[in-house]
Amino acid sequence: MLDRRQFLKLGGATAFATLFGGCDKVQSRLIPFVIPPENYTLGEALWYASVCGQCPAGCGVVVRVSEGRAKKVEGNPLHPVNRGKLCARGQAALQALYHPERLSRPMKLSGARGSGAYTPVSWEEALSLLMGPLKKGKAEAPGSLLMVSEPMRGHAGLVAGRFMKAFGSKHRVAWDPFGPDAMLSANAAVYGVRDLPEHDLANARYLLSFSGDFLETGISPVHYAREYGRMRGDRETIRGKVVHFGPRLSMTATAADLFLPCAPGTEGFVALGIAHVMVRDRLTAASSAAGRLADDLGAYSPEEVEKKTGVHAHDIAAVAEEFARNQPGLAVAGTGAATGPDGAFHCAAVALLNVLAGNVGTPGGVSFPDRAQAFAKYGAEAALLAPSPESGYGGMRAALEKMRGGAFRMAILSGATNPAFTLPPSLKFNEALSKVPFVVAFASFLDETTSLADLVLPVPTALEAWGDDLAPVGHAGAITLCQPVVEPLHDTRSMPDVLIAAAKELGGEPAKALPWSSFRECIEKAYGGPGGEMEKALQRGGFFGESSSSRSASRTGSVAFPKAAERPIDGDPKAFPLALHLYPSLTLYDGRGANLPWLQEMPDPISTAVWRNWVEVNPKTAAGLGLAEGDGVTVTSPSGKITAHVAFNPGIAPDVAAMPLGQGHTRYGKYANGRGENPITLLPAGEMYALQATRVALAKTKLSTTLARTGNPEGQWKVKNMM
Amino acid sequence: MARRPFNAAIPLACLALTLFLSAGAAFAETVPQPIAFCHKIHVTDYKLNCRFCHSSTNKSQYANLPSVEKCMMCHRSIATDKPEVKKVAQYWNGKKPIPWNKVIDVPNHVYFPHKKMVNAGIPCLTCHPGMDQAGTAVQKLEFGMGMCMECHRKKKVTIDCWKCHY
Amino acid sequence: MSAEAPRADDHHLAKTDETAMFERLSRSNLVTTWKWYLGVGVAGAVLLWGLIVFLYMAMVGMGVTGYNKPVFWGLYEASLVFWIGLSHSGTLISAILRLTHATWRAPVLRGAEAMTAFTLMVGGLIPIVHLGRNWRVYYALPYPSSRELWPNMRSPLMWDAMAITTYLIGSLTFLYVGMIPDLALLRDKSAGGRRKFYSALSLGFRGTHAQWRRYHVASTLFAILIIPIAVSVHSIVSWDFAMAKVPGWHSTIFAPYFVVGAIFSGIAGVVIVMAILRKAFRLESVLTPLHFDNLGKLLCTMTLLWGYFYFTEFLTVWYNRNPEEWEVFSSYAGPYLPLFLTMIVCNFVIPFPMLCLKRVRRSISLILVPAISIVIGMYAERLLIVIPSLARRNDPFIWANYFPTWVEFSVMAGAAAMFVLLYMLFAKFFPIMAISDIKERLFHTADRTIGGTTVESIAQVEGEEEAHA
Amino acid sequence: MKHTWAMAIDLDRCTGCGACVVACNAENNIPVIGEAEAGKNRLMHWIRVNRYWEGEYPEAQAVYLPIPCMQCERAPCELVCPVYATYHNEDGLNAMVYNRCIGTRYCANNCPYSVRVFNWYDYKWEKPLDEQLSPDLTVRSRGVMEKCTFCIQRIRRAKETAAEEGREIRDGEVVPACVQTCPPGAMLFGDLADPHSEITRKLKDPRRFRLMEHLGTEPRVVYLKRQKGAGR
Repeated sequence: MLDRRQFLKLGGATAFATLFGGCDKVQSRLIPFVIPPENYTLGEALWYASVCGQCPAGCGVVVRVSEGRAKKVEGNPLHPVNRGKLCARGQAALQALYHPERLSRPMKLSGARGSGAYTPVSWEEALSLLMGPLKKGKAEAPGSLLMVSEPMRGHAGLVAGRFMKAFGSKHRVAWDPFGPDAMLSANAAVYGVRDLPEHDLANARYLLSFSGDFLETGISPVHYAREYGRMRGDRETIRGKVVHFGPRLSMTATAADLFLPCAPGTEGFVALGIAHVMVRDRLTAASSAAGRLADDLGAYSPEEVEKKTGVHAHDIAAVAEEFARNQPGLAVAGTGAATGPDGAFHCAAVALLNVLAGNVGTPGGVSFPDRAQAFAKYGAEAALLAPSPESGYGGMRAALEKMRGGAFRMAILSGATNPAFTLPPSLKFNEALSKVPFVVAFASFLDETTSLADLVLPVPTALEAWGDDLAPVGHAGAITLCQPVVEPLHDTRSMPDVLIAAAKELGGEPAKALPWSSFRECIEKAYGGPGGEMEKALQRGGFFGESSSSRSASRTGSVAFPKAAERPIDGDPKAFPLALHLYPSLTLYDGRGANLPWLQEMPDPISTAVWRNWVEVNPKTAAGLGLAEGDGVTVTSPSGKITAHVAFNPGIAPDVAAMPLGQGHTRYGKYANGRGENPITLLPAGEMYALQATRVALAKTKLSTTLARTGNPEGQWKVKNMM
Repeated sequence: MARRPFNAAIPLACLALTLFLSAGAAFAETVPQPIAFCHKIHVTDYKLNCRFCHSSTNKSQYANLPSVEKCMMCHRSIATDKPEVKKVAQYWNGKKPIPWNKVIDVPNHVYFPHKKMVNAGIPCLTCHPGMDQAGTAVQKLEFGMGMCMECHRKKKVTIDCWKCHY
Repeated sequence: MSAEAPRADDHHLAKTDETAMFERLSRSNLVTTWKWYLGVGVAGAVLLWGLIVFLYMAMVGMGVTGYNKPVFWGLYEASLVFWIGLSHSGTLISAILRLTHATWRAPVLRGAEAMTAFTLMVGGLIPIVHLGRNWRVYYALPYPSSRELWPNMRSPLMWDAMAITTYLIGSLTFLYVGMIPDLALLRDKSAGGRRKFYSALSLGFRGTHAQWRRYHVASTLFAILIIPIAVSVHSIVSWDFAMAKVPGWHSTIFAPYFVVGAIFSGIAGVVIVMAILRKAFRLESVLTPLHFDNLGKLLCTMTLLWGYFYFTEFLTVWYNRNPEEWEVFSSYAGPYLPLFLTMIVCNFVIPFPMLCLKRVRRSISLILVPAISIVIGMYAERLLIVIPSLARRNDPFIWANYFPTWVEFSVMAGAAAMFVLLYMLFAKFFPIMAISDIKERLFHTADRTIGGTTVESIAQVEGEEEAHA
Repeated sequence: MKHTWAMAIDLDRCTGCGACVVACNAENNIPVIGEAEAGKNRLMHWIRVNRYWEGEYPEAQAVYLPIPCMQCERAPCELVCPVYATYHNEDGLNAMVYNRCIGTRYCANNCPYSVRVFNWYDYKWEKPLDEQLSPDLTVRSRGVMEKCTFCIQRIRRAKETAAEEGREIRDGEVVPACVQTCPPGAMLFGDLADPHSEITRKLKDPRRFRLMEHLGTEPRVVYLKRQKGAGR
């Protein structure tokens, strides 16, 4: 890796753009430098460390840069979260960087709001357009400023948080559709810590997964996939066993040794059934907790649980015994369990198993290290740098209510979480936003949300900007540093940079709160400036010292027994016979990856479909409905109706229809638009952001599109021919 | 230099063209350059080593062109009155790169590491004959694969296709 | 076309005078009808269209075809086998007939040999058509270059190229040598530019005793040589497939099976061409039901032989149930059922019973039914050999089916048009009937009375071999 | 020194996540073909992850099988190329020389693993996505075959570096993009000629098997069987 000083010098090498840009036909010009960068050799690639910005997991990356162009992203081998590994989405970060539809200049609305008609303006004009309402708002009604962003971590969060506070508005919503709200409240109830746990898969001998998605789209898929690999094969004599319960044979489920399908929304009952057997047969390590829970668990005998969940009683008993005898073992709940109306119950019931098995704070178990201690010096403001990874759904609903009431004069939108796409349409985000007189969006792309703005300010991607990050799990307080690995492609400015500039112009409180000239200066001040430790850290990709103390769960002794609310999901089972199971797409995540061709063209591991979404049903269910693979269907819920193609999943419960999220864009560029319809439209606007909240009916229909799949419908059953 | 997709070619014309080219007719023309640089003066008269200007030839797969800064290292004081040197100074003062026209092209499907050749002690003039007597850059040899093969065989270097084509 | 047998007088050419006979046999060269122009025009237009589409494909990419992964070969390659198969009509038939002294062969010879040459030309172009980079086809030529790169002689495609080239040269020579006396005849009967043209081609043949002697030696020699070439060509074409690690292709029976199939389709092709020639150039007196009867008998034998080979191939796979091969054969009952049924019905179910009947064999319009059906059936067979094996490759996950697009159809229609065009031009400018052979035979032919009926003798008269000269 | 490059894929670790596919896309200038072409079974990926189904509900299971080029020791593809565009190189890899290829597609037919892909068109990279194209390897034109090369450009670089430093290539110094990124660490790459390399050790595992062993192709990609847990 190149030392940073040399890299900074590269900053001025604009000649590169002419030299190596746009090689179309035979290159006929050779344009050398005016002044060559120090120690730079033409044709020799350089590696720079940064952070992968494609999902909130916060993996460290190194980027191979050749002739001033990023060529390849790889996992940073030194980074504790991913140790050199990277998932498909991370690999595709380059396509986000070099995307043809990236916003290259500030744009102001030139037609009706939402029409998508914009005219490019200069940054000066854009900033003056921004400052006008900002100044007026600050003077007249500081509380009328709303900021909707994705969760911002590190100093970007500090800048945004301080800006809002100094401005005088407390309306800051951080929206993340897959924020593990249910898990956080369950952890608070069971472990006494409202935080995400570290699951030590690598040292576990047994893993119970309840609709787990830790290998695909969970909190930190690369971290856990690596841990999973170690659990399977890194120990000489031990191979960890995985048992998966859930309504759908997901990618994580296929990795399990034993997949036991359960009825949708019953994962917690299975967990309680296992707990029942453990307590009944005195298989628990935590006997005091077991004693207290014995009464409550009485109602969850395997036989009772079988009635509810469809998992055979003897399976539950057998798994319970295996789990108890193969310690350390882990029980984890995934998005599928957590995002039902009863998510908190499911998560708590699952967490209970860890407590009963005595696996809290032990190797191969669950622990809660104090990851944010690196930011402890900020005191109360540390929460701005290391925010709790909540979805912010409550805040969003409250904000929407206020918007409709006309409480906001101005809204700042930022981030890739795209609320206009990821919120159920019944919440009427678009309509509410139309009540806000001035909307400014910081974005790399126009999407369903940013195209509702009056002013769109282009931001650099994670590979072009300065910053720092604190990953949610997978490390003990490691801070990742980001640097521009390439010269920014377009005339972009990061949101913290713009906020700092705006604060300066506003003067007074905001200017004092953000005392830097640029975000880069903010980062440099925070980490000791250029030279010294920060320079080394930039080369390594961050501060990865194992300095953090483990903060174990505080309250495992008085575990509250989780109570199922047993809220029924939307829809009459007669009219809507199938429970809808929505899950984050492996490739497109919450939909942000849908404009990246590599991800669109990567076959899904279950359906093997590309470029379009589908509805997964059991072949038997499909036969009953007269559906063949690839057929078009209408998917109708009480809240909406969409069409999709059928894909079979022989391991999905017969009363479930599953759909991946992420497709169905309408304003996200040509690679994303028109690739099926958004299944979010089927969801009701509930108290919680629940993905498993409705029932649907399928009916055959004719579609003009076809579903491209790599697996031959007949041949995919013939593994015997191959192995 | 970044590799690019092959050009679309009309099949039959291509056949004719290949025959035409293998007849060895169409090259060695002088390419016009923004500055009438003279290799002869630098190399033959002043005995400058090629690598003094083309400094990455032993370190990289590419032989780089000197930066304007490199030219000015000497031409701040030497021959400043010459009209062509004045042009260099103009570029330097304007902090603009000199837009040289390309003379030698290695096709997209060839990996040709200069450093391997230079470090193996192959004189530059083996492949670039007459450069020491030339004005602006000339290419007097046609870079056909046969030329590579001849030398590789003679020197008993690998002739594995995948050494250069992948 | 009349189903009735021509009257006995008509086909006794010996009874007509020589000029009349010449005019009758050379009608194609002497009279140019508007139908001929129309035919050439239509064939030329289709060929032009095929060429345009081919150029389009070459410039845009093979993606415009229906090819995919794993079906990298399809209609083009099946057509290649089909056309090369058709080529076994002429040379082989005429050589065998020549060697076995089947005297009835004379009127069939030239037409069949010409068919060989032109189907080979068409078939030989298809390997170039199907290349991804047609403009680099010269890489496959063994020419010395400074790069010192040579073609790979281990590749069946190279064997194929050599075999087809050899066969083409051989059959062209065979055709030409056989034509020399007739060209001389045409030279003698024509004037002006045509005369110059024919005299150059006839190589000074004047019909001396020595010339006839050499002519006979040469044609017998060629007849002997061309047979192993013909057998080897289709064996090698079959090895393009049989040498591959593709279930359904990799079969020891392929070489003889392909040769039999080739002769089978070749004879059927000859029947069709003969019927057309007979009608178009009013050769009823030369091409008699007798010829069709004989060809029909050959065809009938080949039907049985083909059926036997197919049965044997199927039987071993069916009995063995090697899963990979069985997947291929199972697909005959799946997406390739129409093709399979076409093949079985057209190659066996229709032709065999029909060809067993003398009435059918002797009726020119009726014998066309099995002949045409066999050509269709053999095309289906070629497609069935090439496509399902690829569509059901070893890895079932990537199975995919194939259907040609308009591009393949257009280019192959162009290929067919090229054959028609070449044939029509040949018939116009060259003796399509082996006049001297026919004449030679006529001297040997006499009506013989056996019992109460008079029949034409086709036996050779001993000791008269060179009397004609 | 002669190398015997080989790859091990541990099916017990593979989760089917497809990171290898996209990593390969990025490393090897693999074109994106779009939905219509994908529907015609023409994906250009050099490594694919087969997903087979087994069993019926509730016992249904998926089996993942990542398939790169097997780099067969006795490669069927090499024999049939009429112009030596694909051949066995000095390291025992199946080299594919694009500029020699004339596009008979015979090699693809003869590959029992169907890992070869064909450039049906001149695929285009919309600007500025072409900035990402790696300068280390050719961008293929229409009409030529291509396939996984075990990231030959990385092997070349490592050899060059090792030669410049006057040493042998170290174990683990070369990894293809797929192996490098594989999140669960299911893939391993190394030199079988080195008796101490990790892959030599790993391939002593009794779980090893190769695909379609009966065809006698002797693949250089070795799989390790999925282990079954106690199960029911």
